[in-house]
Amino acid sequence: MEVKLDKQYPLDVDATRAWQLLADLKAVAGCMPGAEITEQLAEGSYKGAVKVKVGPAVAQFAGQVDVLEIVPAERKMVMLGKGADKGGSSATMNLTAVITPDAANPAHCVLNGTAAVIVNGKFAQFGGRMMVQVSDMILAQFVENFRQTALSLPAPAAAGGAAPAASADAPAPAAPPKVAGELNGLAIFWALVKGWFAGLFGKRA
Amino acid sequence: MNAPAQTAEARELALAGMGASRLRKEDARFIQGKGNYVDDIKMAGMLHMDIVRAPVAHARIKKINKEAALAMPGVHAVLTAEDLKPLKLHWMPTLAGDVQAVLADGKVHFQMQEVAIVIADDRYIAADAVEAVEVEYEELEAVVDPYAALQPGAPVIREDLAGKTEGAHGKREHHNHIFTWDAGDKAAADAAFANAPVTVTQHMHYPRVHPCPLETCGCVASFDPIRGELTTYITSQAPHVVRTVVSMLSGIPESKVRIVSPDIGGGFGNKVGVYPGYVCAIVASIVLGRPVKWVEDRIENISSTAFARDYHMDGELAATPDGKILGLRVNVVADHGAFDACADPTKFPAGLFHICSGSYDIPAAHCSVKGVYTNKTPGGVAYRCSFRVTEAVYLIERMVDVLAQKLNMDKAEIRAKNFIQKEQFPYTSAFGFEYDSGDYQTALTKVLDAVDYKALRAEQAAKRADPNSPTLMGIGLVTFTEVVGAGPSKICDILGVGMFDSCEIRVHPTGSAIARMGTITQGQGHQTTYAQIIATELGIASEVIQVEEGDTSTAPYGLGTYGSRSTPVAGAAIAMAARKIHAKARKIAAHMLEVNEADLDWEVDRFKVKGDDSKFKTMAEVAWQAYHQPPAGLEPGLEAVHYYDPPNFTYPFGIYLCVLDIDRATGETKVRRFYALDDCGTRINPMIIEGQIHGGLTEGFAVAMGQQMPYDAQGNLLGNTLMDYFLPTAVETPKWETDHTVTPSPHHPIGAKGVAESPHVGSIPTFTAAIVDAFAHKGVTHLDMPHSAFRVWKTLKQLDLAL
Amino acid sequence: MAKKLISVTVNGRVQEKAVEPRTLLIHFLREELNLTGAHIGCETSHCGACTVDIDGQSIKSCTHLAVQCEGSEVLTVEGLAQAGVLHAVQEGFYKEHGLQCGFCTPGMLMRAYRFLQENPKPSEDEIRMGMSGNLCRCTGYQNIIKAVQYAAKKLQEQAATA
Amino acid sequence: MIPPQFDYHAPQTVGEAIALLQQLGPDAKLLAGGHSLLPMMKLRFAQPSHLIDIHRIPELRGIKQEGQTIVIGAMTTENELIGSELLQRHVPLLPEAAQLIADPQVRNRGTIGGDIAHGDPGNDHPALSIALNASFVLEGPGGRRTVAADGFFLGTYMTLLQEEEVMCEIRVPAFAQGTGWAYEKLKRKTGDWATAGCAVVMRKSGNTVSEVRIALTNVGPTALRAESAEQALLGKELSVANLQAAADAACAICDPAEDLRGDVEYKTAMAGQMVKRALTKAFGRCQ
Repeated sequence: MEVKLDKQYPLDVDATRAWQLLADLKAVAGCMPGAEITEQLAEGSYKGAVKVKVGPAVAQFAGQVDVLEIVPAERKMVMLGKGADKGGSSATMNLTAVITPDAANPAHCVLNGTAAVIVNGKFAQFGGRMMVQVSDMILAQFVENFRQTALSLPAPAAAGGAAPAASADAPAPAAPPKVAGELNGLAIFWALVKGWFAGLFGKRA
Repeated sequence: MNAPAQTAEARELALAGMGASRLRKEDARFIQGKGNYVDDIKMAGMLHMDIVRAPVAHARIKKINKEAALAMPGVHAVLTAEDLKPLKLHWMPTLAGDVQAVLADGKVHFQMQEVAIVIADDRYIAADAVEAVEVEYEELEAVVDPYAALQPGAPVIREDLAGKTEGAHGKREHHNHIFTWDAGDKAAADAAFANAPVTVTQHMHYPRVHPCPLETCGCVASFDPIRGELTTYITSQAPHVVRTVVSMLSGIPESKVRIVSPDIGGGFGNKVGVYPGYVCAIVASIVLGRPVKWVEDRIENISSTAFARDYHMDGELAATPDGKILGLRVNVVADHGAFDACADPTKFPAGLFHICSGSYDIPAAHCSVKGVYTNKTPGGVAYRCSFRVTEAVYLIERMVDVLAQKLNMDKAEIRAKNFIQKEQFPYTSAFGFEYDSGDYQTALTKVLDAVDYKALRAEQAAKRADPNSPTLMGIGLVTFTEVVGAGPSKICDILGVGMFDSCEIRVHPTGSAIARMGTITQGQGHQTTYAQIIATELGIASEVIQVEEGDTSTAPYGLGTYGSRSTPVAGAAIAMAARKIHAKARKIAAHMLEVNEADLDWEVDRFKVKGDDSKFKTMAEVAWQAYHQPPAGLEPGLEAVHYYDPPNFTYPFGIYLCVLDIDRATGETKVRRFYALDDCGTRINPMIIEGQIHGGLTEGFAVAMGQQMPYDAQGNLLGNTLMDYFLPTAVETPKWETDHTVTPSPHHPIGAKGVAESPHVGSIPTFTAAIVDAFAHKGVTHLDMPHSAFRVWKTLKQLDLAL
Repeated sequence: MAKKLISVTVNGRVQEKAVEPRTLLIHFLREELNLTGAHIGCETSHCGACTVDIDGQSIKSCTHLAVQCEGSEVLTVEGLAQAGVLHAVQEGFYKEHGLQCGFCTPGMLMRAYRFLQENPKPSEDEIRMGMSGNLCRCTGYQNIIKAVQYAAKKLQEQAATA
Repeated sequence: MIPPQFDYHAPQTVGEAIALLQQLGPDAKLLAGGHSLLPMMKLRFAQPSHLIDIHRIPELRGIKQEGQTIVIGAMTTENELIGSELLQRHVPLLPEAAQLIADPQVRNRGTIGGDIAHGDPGNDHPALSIALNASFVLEGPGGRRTVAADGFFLGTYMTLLQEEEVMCEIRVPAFAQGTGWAYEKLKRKTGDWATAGCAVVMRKSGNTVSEVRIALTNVGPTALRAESAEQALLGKELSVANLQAAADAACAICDPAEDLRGDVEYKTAMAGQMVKRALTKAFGRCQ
């Protein structure tokens, strides 16, 4: 089954640092709850694993992530992730992420993510009911991790200046504060994230 | 038991023969938990098999790693297609002339396809081992829509058929095309349409559904390496056919293959086919020299064993302005899934779909059915119906309603106008079927009077006039004719074996009897009803007649139980075998009474000398004589075998009427009344007939109102547990009202036509008709099933009728 | 994993067995004790073919662990008839043609047995609700309801004469 | 469908259960009625290496009255709720609603605590407990804490219940004289989850709504409290217009997942219908 996601996350981070982080897949992966890069296969191509824990259910996807496109001028990154778990499910995600500066506030930006996620096998058959809700939760945690990691990067010389030509092999940023290792790991934290987003968007509509 | 003083009537009553609502002989074991179903069978040293299945619908298998599974304690073997290749068992023939992978051979074609098998000490270890088998897939684009499958650039589903332009049923026009099959007279039909003042067309999809018997499929295979004999207990509706197939596949002589269908927990067509699981269990038993049990779980049953229907139909009717039908044209695109594993008589790739001219006198008709491969489960069985008759009845009954609405005619009136009239029987349809007998008008009148049809229409009109009515009222009427009892072997065969059926009767010296049949009951009560036929024919009490079925070592060869063929074919074989015995008994009685046969009358249970009631011999006395001192020139014993090859099909019919109310707020439907009149010819056991009708109506209700096989675009089946797949409980199931007329079949020895499938075949279009009728005043001519609250509400919403 | 020793009374007989903790009650009954009356129909607790009586309650034994039955009294269809005399619900299903293929019957009987103790004089609607945890593919339930009514009547007569 | 292997523990007290949770870590799961967990294990979605069966802990069972509060042990089964005279007298919504959950056999195993703690938006007790203004007593290594039902449900399968905590009690205020109640649940068939459901607890003064709590089942990532719908009614008569306003307000907060029960549009509309039906029934029961 296919789930299309189109999300905008306003961040209290300047576009430069946000892009610096986004352009570094390894670091980005570190922001994904339960995800890790296990091996670099080639320039912009990695082996990785994701552990998703939803209530009593656990899924461990192992697979490959390829950076298809990096467009520093547009602060745009396109990646393709493919994975399968032993329990007989597979997933592919084609994600385009773009950082757009906040015209009103140079210290803020928006992380735009559009993704087509195709899930096959057991998860599609029995988890379908939850798919959208769960991916929403995962993404929300990812974004919070992303935000805090980006904030932990050294502030750019000229805030709001043009993006420096970052590239996939830019030095990894300092280890971010470990926020949420895996989904559902820290329910209280999740409550905060929810609250924080509520603050951004107003009560969800 | 039969004291001479008793009157003929009393003695007849005591026989509990045909017409008696005799309680079921089967029940004693079932109500005490002593049934013997496949999963109840245990054998010394028995191992358990489980199956590794494809998680995706279309993919190449890059690698299978058995090591981890094999290393687990209690695991005896892990087999893949590679292991079956040397035995040439990795592919098997289907009943439809195609081949099907027993275990995926380098490629998977549908989700949950069999990829590898695991054999272990018990089912728990086997289940763990299945998890441990690592399979790497390279996913391919899946095709789930048969129309998309026929596009030029569509992915190739069956690479094994590359270059094959000829299929089992003629030319293949496209790599995903299986066959195109025509019936009727196209030229005549086209002519009828060319000059017709009125024509209507309607597209409809008969969704893919699953028979879903409460017992899943399974088997216990036991190969004796010393004797070289294979015994297999199996959930099969056709054990003899299975024996033939197994012998063909394995090379074991048929004489050394014993197939036993023990108690079967419902079949409904799902247990006709030969599934990879059976073959694998048999192979495993041969390879390991130990009994192997395989029983699928519910998810496997719904996902991987035979589905039914999935017909995309375009119907057209040509008619006069006053509603006389002049012509019928039908085009069907049939989704057969990844392998053509339909269970139809060999010569009929679309079964008996060409019964689609129904109960109506239609001068010109033509139909064309195109079979297509998709990345879905193979199947296409007769789900409680005679091969594709359900689809045919649905098509014509829907079309007649569409025409009635176009002409603004009453739906009962237009049917009466087009009925084949009583005096026209035997009637040959435009498709060439010879309808044996019928009296549709009498039955229709009986139903319309019983429900006060006029008053119902008046109530409906009033409701429609009230914009604030919380409900919409729908009235569905269906007047259907089935074709069952396949079939005459000149046209009907399966794998070349004619579709006759058989019976062997032995009357024992003391006057009790045993009968063995080629059929197998799955709840129809054969052990009860068959005995009743013999009781009436031979004057032996049902109580002392044993009926055995399902064991190929003891029963005569028969084609099995499906397509309502047991009574029309096997029932006839019983009567004919009994009559052979009766003829011999008459000779013996004449000898005993020292008169000519011509001087004897038969009365209930005895031969009487004409004009002298005191001189008679009962069948029991005759039987003793047959073993004790038969007349000179007659061989001893009193038994007979008969193989009955029916001269024609039988044509049961019914008139069904449904009244329902739709909740405009939620789309929920409440069936207020369902009246079912069936005419199945001679009635053997009214109690059992009524029970069969209740069951068929309930399965029809399930199909019409909720059953579906929801595949997504990637070929994932999204509803394969009983949480989602709709089997109604006592709460959802409506109350049924039944009625009957009796129009015997002139060509059947006892005039019986078969009944169990009529209520399923007939009720489904009745529900759809009622749902559509509720919206008819808004110009709706058809709505596809299932009529779930959600889908009905969508219609309410579109028509601005939702509250 | 370590097996657990459990002691369960099944149809009046104490059974002491070592079982894997994950052993489902339905498999314990069918495989360990050879009581094959209760059947496996759906394995997701929807069909009720596996219904048995535990400590006076109807339970779906496909979604119940054998280890959870430690010290419990289990009654299966095999224990329904007393001294060769059929229980009223068994008689009812026979007399009213409340079964066809027979696969759902043991679960139906065990549920009806308990239901009629919970509600000795049920209305038809109450019977439909009370039996709604059991699926039947053959009968359309109409005769099953008659069978339960037959049994209710008979049990009341028995109670009256007792 | 065979569950994976696990070790089984049957503690006698809540303390023992918590100790086991601490000692065994996140691979241990509590086993209540088992009708959510065991199916997930049979599908091998959940593979806990330890099950802690809290069925044999007496302190988790039973229904008692403490002043104006009805205290329900977390392991109380649906059928025990249905049969409870105390509840029928003081919180009739629970026994009535419990009859709409699952089927007779499953109601013998399914527990109110398990239903709540599982965090499945399809379960019925979350919305019921929100409407009832219930609170949950959770016990963990750090002792007991009491949290309100409203706010307990964070996301799909995600609640305030910590991994080392056990849900002990559901505390429900007894209905004041004249309170009206209703639970309307639309479902495809017996035993199904709600396509949409609505729980209402209400009081009126004269002909106007003086107090009302409205909560929704299975139309969002969690059970939802429809505060805006409540606001639309407070101090007002239950006129057709106000009823519609409340339903519209409730629909506005719905965010259901599409599945075979229906798409977003249908489920949202059905939430509105259930709200109207529940409010109407509850209002009719107010005195």
